[in-house]
Amino acid sequence: MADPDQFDINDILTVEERLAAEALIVDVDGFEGPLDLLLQLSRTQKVDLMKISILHLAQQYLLFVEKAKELRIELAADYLVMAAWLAFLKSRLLLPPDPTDDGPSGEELAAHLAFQLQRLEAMRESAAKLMARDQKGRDFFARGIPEAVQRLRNVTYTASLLDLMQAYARVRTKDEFRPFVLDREAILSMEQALEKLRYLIPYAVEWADLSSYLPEGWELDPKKRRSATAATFAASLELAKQGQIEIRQGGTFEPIQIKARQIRTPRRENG
Amino acid sequence: MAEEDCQEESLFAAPPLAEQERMVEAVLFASADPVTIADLAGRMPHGCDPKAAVELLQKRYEGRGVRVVRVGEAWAIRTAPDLGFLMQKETTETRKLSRAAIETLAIIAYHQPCTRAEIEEIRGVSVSRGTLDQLIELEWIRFGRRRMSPGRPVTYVVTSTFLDHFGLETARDLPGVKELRAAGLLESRPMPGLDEERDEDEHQDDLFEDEA
Amino acid sequence: MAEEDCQEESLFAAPPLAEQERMVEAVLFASADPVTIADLAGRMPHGCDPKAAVELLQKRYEGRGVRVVRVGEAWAIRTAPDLGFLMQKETTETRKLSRAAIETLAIIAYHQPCTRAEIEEIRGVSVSRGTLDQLIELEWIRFGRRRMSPGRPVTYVVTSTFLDHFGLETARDLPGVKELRAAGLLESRPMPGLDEERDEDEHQDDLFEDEA
Repeated sequence: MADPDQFDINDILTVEERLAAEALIVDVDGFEGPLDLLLQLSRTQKVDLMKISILHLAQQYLLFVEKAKELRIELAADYLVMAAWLAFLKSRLLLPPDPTDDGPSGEELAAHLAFQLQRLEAMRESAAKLMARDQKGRDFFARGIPEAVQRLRNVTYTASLLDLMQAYARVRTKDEFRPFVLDREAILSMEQALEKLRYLIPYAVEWADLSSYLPEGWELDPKKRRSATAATFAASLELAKQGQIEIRQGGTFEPIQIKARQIRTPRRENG
Repeated sequence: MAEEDCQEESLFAAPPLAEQERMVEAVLFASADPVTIADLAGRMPHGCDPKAAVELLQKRYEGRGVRVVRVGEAWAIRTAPDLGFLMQKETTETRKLSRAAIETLAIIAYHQPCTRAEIEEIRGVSVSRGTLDQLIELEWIRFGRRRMSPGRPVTYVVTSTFLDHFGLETARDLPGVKELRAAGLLESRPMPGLDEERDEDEHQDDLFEDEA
Repeated sequence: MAEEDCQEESLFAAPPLAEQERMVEAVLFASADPVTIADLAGRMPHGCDPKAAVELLQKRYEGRGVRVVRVGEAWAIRTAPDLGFLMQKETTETRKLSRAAIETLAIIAYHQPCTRAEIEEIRGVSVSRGTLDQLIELEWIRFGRRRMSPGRPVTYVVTSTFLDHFGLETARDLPGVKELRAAGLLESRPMPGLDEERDEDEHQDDLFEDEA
């Protein structure tokens, strides 16, 4: 009250306005934005929001901002933006419409502002009604000793015969999850056997067991031996067909023997 | 043959409705949270009609110290609100919500599904993240579907916990919702001259989207 | 004066017993613990008779889904015992046996009677006590005769429950390694040095040693 500035301002206002202004200034931090402030200001008009004078409200707001400035109260930017917009609205409402302007009319803008204020007020009232309802834990209560649903979980383990066999196979082979690749290591192809035989045939002047033509070392590993024997036998048949070698076998399960075919030798075996 | 038929029937027939009512009574009494009809059906013997049994039970408890209330798609037993004074011991002190939080909650409840921008437009002020977080933490609001508008903003809707807390059967039962709708105050109206792409229709359709 | 008396009486008179019953109902429902008569009296308006109200309430709940029961010196609402099944949710979960368990089981099935050391030797990994326990609990394996070797180790054999589960008449029906290979279950070759023919024969020999 000792503030000379305040005295000056108060001087130009009616008592009623001054009281309202003081209330506003005290509350400036309490406003929840410009729309809230406008809603508060509109209350001083003491009319239904439907019939409110937006022009008057705009003036009130601008006056408020003016006062706040004089009191060096820092207003947030959105209050100033609203002030600028309301000044614009005020001019639209006061001046005759400019026929070249196809923007919204002052009345349309004013109606929208009135709608916004009504809506905000409606939400305020609804919020109050909502909070005034009976609330759980305050007015009504839930069960104090809830009985939790007991979950009895029965776990049955299952496995199929296939699972069992696969498991056994896995254990027995010990190389589970190995990407499938053809094992060529222990396999002698007919081409390989043919290659080897072709190279050896010129030297095979005497009958000799087919097994002696197996690649070196392959006769030791049973698996390799089997493969090499089969391939070499197949290769020998191929060479015989080509007329390069002769094949003989003493009897069933007797060793198979081969030798190079001598051109000049009479065809005893073939005959 | 006839005997066998009879046996089979008694084996598979649902219990009498009065018995079903007892079952619903036991289940609802045992739970602090609302129980859905589907949950009831899952717990009761095959062939029961929990909805009919609940409605019977609700009638039975009319005017009693506890009531059978509907909460969204679920049902619960709650003490009669006029007896709240007896329950000082049970009263839970809820943190006082800020004015911003209360208003934000009301706006979401009445306008759901509602984007943050819409809440801000109605309040004319920005909504702090903390306010929404607080409401989410209370389990009174949750995220709804994203809006099919540019930026696909998230929407907020109220939960069944909210309905339970405020003793509402559905969001349709919010105080004054009909009047507000009739007065056009739940519409989203763009500022004149602003060519806002507002899918108002979709928004209205969604308003009382049934809760999951 | 007479009028004042009357007013005073109505002001202080206890509520009707039916109303007291409602109060007891609400308190027993909402309280987190059983409530004593003294506690009820402390909560209810002056002049109430909580004991009478509790007894009335107890009668009302006779034969219902919940009952008013005495717990020591206090009272509480509890589910009717015959409806206890509604408070249990039985879920049967079917789980696959762990890899360790199925492998152990397979080894026992093919090599029974089989000691733990033998299982470990075949698997090349140690076998946990828990795995064997689980198989015993499932009644798929049981203890066989002790082996007549140093330490007299216990052996494991498969049970008739095992045969039932896997649809086998005897363990002899388990396909041999050759058949496994034919069925494409043994794609990869055996470990070098493992003569499968001989192994299989040997295996056939001790596989069907009579069970103890």
